[in-house]
Amino acid sequence: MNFEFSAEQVQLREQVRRFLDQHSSSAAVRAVLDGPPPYDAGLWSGLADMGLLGIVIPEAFGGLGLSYLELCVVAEELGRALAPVPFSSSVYLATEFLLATGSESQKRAWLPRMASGDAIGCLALVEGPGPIRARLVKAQVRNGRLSGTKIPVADGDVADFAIVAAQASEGLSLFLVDLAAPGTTRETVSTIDPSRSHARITFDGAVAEPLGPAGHGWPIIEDVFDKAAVLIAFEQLGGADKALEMAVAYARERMAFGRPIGSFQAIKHMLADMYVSAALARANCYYGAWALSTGAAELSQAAATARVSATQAYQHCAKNDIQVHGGMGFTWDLDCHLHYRRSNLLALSLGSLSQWEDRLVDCLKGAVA
Amino acid sequence: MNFEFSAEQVQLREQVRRFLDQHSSSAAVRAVLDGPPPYDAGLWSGLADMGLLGIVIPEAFGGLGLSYLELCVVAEELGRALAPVPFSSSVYLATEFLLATGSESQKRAWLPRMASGDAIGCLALVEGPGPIRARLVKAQVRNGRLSGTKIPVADGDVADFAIVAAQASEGLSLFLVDLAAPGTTRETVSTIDPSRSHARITFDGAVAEPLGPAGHGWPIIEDVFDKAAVLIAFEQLGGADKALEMAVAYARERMAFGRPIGSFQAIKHMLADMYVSAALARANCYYGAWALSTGAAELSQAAATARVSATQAYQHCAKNDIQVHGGMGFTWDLDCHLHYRRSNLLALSLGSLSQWEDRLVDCLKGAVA
Amino acid sequence: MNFDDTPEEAAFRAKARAWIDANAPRQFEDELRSAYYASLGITSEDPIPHAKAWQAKKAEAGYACPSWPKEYGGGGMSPIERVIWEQEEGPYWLLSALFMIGHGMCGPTIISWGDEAQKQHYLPPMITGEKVWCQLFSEPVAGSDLAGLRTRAEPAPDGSGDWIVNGQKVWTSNAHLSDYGLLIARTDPTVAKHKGLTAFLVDMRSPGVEVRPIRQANNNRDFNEVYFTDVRITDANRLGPVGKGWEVALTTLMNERLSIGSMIPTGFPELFAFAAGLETIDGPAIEDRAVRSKLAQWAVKASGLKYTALRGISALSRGENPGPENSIGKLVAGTMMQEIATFALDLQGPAGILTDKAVSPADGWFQVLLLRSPGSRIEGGTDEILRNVIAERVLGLPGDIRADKGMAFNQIPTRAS
Amino acid sequence: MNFDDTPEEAAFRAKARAWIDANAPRQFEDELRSAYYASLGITSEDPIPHAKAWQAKKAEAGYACPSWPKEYGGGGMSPIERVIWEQEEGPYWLLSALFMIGHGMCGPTIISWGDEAQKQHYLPPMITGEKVWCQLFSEPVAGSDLAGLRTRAEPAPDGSGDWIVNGQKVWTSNAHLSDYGLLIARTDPTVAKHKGLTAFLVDMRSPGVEVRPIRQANNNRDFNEVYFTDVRITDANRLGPVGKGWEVALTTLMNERLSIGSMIPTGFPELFAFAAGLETIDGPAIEDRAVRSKLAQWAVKASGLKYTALRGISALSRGENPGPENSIGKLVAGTMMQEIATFALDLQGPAGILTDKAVSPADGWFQVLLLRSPGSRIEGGTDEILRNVIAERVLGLPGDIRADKGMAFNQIPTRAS
Repeated sequence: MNFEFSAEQVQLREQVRRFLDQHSSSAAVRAVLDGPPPYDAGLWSGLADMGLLGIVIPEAFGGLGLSYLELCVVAEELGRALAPVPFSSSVYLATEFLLATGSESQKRAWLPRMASGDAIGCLALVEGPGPIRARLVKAQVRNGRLSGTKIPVADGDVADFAIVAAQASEGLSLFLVDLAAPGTTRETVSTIDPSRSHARITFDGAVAEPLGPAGHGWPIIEDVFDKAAVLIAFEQLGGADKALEMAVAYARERMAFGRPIGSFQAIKHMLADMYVSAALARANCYYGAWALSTGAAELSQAAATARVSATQAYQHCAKNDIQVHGGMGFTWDLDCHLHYRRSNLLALSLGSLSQWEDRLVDCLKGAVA
Repeated sequence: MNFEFSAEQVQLREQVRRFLDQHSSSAAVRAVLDGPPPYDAGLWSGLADMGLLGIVIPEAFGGLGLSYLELCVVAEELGRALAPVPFSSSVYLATEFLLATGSESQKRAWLPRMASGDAIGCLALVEGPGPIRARLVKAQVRNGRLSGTKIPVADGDVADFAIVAAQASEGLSLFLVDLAAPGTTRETVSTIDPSRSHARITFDGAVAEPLGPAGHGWPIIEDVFDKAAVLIAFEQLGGADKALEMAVAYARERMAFGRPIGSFQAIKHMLADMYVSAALARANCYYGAWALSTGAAELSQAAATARVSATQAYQHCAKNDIQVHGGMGFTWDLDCHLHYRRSNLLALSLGSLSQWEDRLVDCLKGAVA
Repeated sequence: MNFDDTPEEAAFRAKARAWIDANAPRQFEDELRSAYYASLGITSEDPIPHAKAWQAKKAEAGYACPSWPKEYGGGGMSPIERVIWEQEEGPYWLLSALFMIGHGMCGPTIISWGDEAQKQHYLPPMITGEKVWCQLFSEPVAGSDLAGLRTRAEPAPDGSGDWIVNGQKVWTSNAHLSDYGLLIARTDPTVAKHKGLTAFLVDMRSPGVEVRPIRQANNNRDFNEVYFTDVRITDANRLGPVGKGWEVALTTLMNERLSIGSMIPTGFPELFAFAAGLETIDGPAIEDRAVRSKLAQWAVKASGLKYTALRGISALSRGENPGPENSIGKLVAGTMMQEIATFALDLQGPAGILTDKAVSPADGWFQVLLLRSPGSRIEGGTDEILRNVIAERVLGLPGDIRADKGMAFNQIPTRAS
Repeated sequence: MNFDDTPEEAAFRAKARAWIDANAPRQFEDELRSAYYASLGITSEDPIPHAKAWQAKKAEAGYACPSWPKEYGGGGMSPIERVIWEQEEGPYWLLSALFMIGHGMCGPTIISWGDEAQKQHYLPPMITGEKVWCQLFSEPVAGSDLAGLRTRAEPAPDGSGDWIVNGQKVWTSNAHLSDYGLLIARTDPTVAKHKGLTAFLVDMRSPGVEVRPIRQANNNRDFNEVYFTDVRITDANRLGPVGKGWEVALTTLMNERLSIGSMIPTGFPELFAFAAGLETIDGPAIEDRAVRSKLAQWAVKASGLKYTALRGISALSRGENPGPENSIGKLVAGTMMQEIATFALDLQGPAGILTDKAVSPADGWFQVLLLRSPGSRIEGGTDEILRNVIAERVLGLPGDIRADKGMAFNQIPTRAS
């Protein structure tokens, strides 16, 4: 039995961390948060150069052909570093949709360009408030033309193509849409975390290329979401750990009443509870990583477990990181709010906590029955 | 505006507290908890002598004809003192059913004897696990004869008569059943809090005297439960306050690491949080008392608010009272477990927390609509 | 136990209501009712002139600073009349946000500690809204440990008796709009930290005072840093004796807690309304039992806060002072606000991240709340300080062990060893 | 990352499983599987002889005390073999509850601190189950502050080198069933509290040892008070040097934390099974979204604990020591157990108060849990102590300020001033 990452994977982590320390610094994140660029193009091409955009893409399509465990390691580091790049959209989602259900020619057309960072993909699924449900998708494709409005679309303003969920005559189906082609209008929308770009995309007769069998969109979405949930859980885990570390470091340094504030039990115990939630989330993420990398039957259960656990751990650690920092923690200049924003953003990507709780209980019921 | 008890009511409280300090001491409670007597008969007759069994019973029926505010004051003290007597069954429930829907002759027959402590009433409603719902009542009355099994019945083993909910041809109805008459078998059942006696009562053709209009049982039960919920909330409030006081006193005295444990923030803040929940519960109980005593239209809302708030405050304070006491708190000899038991018992009397949460939201919806 | 006015109270209420009906700036009523937390109330126009105009009007009619002595222009009302006035003023109360520091904290402190000249000079224009005040207490190194502040006030070398102030304050609301500030500075670093402080009234237009807005985590700029560089204050503007600055500060902080009207919002009414109106694909959100359970939990807390406040008002009307029990309001509301905002976003699903009013559910109200709420658990006393206050002052538990007890201020360690 | 055995591990597992199949007391399997928390496992018969018989059988086959040296009768297994053994032993592991203090705590301490004579004398009969051990640490005045213990050991006045012990211990599991105890006593009250302690191995049948059961809050009697009145212990039974009792105790407590197999239950699998089978008038309980939300919350905690333990086993199998991170298991499970019991009763409605197996839903299992659970947040380190351990030893935060730091033990205040 081995329930830890291998020595090679740990080495990969160190390499990625060193790279991100340099290229996804607070200043780099803030340049996106505060400024016009929708993502950090330099960081993106650096990740591409390291091959990290194609970790699970087969070598035949220009990727590294490694396992999901390596991708989990990278995801954790990206979350820790708040990397302001369209990684999750392009790698966890668009790539996975192509791998799961793309035709050979679609894979050939896009995967090599995605691995090299030349093309960015995104998922256009959500159409406003509410849970993620097949029935809530109103966009439709008739005669190969797509109409409808998707909001929010993570990285929709910077992606080259979108995987679009839309109603076809056979039911909910997936389509691949070139976002540079006519019939597509996109505008950036503001969110609680401007360090990750989001768009509203209006399709009005855009050419939509079928992706996978018509009418089978929903089960494919569910499968890809299970995988993406594990990967985003690792991002959340990385963020939670980083927020905890920031809080611990501050509590050891900051003096009040003639002693470090970390010597007060109120602060110590708050930090201990943060550690506990992050440690439980880590264990659950590893469970998810194991299920993802082995293709275990319980992937859905493991994914929902990792997702719920990591979502709450990150929200918990990020909000109390501010609390430990006191007034300073509520300033723009400190990085606490970057994690607070990101923790709340990631909590809603892929659907709300309540929806994942529901899914988890369904899985557990199935496991018992 | 006045949102506190009056000077007279405060005086009543002091008088009752002095009496209970003497007659509902820890030793008295333990005599019932540990011993054969199902309740403290001496305490019961003492309460009768003070007129407290008939506070809201009109003078015409041998009561004091006072307001519900006085009853709230007494309830809080009884809860504080863990009084091992069938007060809630006889006074908050049986009395209220008679007042709400009893015929003149029923009132004449029972109220004076209840006010004097000569007769004890109880409510036989629940028939095993599940929420309190009209449809779950299976007991039935045919031709004036009652059949069915009620469990648990608070004070069912010591009561002289029961208000029984049963299905009649007109629907759920209420009946008054003399428990000494034939066709009734009762046995004491063990519960998490043996300081308050409970029974299983099996009716097999017992004579059942209609109480109130046939088929109107459910709305009457709901009305009486609103009132009883406020009164039991005051018992819970009294218990919560007492548990908090015990914990505070211990934290100030008990030394560890050369200092009182109450100087450690972990303990201080636990106690502060207990205080907060008790203080919020107090405010909500007063809201309930106001609604109860003025017959306000929002009584249901106020009752559910007081009930939910006080249930949680008592459970919170009682469990952390043990925690503050550490190992000692988990011994039989200290009184901490008496409150822990009572808090969990009262949390389920009148139905579960979830059921009251549901009712509260219904009321709030109604208030908004 | 009743919520009814006495006949006198009813008469006062009727009079106040009639006056408000006739005089309030009704054009802002809707905007004030839906204002965001911690704003100056209106954004459709510059709020300052309207705030000052409403304050002046109230002062003229005797409704400004309701409980202050009439001789300085206050309302001279009884505590319960003050509460009635505040209830009737309703949404227009938000127009006073600009004056809250002055009226809630600086003014009462001057009334307690000022000499007659100071009262006559400073109180009337504070009441009429002509002069705006701020409070210069917190420093970067002195937050929860306020008595650890380092801004120095030293006797002017010219022997004039004036004081020369150097240092930095932080988290100063409205400093950029203020005419005066209530300052606590260290006049003797060689004695224990609580003993070496002195209070001053400082003209914010004095040379050497520099105000810089702080960009908060939520990207607002409601607070400021204030830098003092050789700022000269006459001894006539010293408030209270030299070395009694801590006692003066305590008066201010106690008054902060006493300002009953300033209950912070919980977000609950807004959440309930949102959930009640939200149709999901599974039916109305409010029929979802998980939603109901959370609503019920918050409902009893919101209700508990409301009736706790009413108990405080009852105490006032009996002539008693509400105690530090009121700390529970901020403690409970601060946490609730953050939890409610998080839950509201969850209810909205993936679109809950949107902040544009035009596309965000409920006009982005909960997103604003989410980003603002971490501050509410810190400002005016952190959750941890409030629990200490409750434990020590209400429950009588021992104080924390003081590492710096009895130490001269300049001997207290400033770095973790 | 995988859960698979290596070939060697698989071979070991197969061997262990075959031996258990052939030798375990199968007649108790069902009873052991549904045993209550903190029981000796079986109640249908006296558990003691069966516990001893199973232990003796395991010792004969080399499966008792799996990781201890073979020379004293232990299994000499690698850490991972030990874990595999424990997994395979499954429900029969509960039969070892009687020996848990000896095997989990006293034995490892003797292995670390004992001289050869002590090891040879005490370890073999401990391993075979012939001798039962208890741990004599806690005292009425020394719980979380264990080093504050007051039981005295003084040199016998006869100059024999023996020690005379007087004092009182409390919360001693199985003292009434024990042959020996590991005792910490104070041999020098004039030095700092951690410095004046010494460890001893005490024969529980010695004259002057009196064991009295404690009636717990849940009406069980699993623990004892132990009184020492002039109990004589030879110096040969001193464990470790005089004055090193605190260090000996730390070894014991560290081993307590290391005993991975001893994870306390959370109640979650039982709650899930109960909720999954519960039909309410509104449909299956598990379709109620409020129920689902709570189940999901507890599910991820239970899962987190499970995989945290597996991470610990992974560390063992790599030859690393699991650290104090394991404290999270007890902290999380203790609280969960109490919340789950409360919620299960709530699901049962008014009948949730019933404790008779015959009439209580789920055979009264959750009622037993409710009444037992407050103890789980206290025994073996309170929630508060565990948070301190995590904060200080895992996160590296400063220790609490020590009011008694450096004070001679007999100068430490014992009453609140």
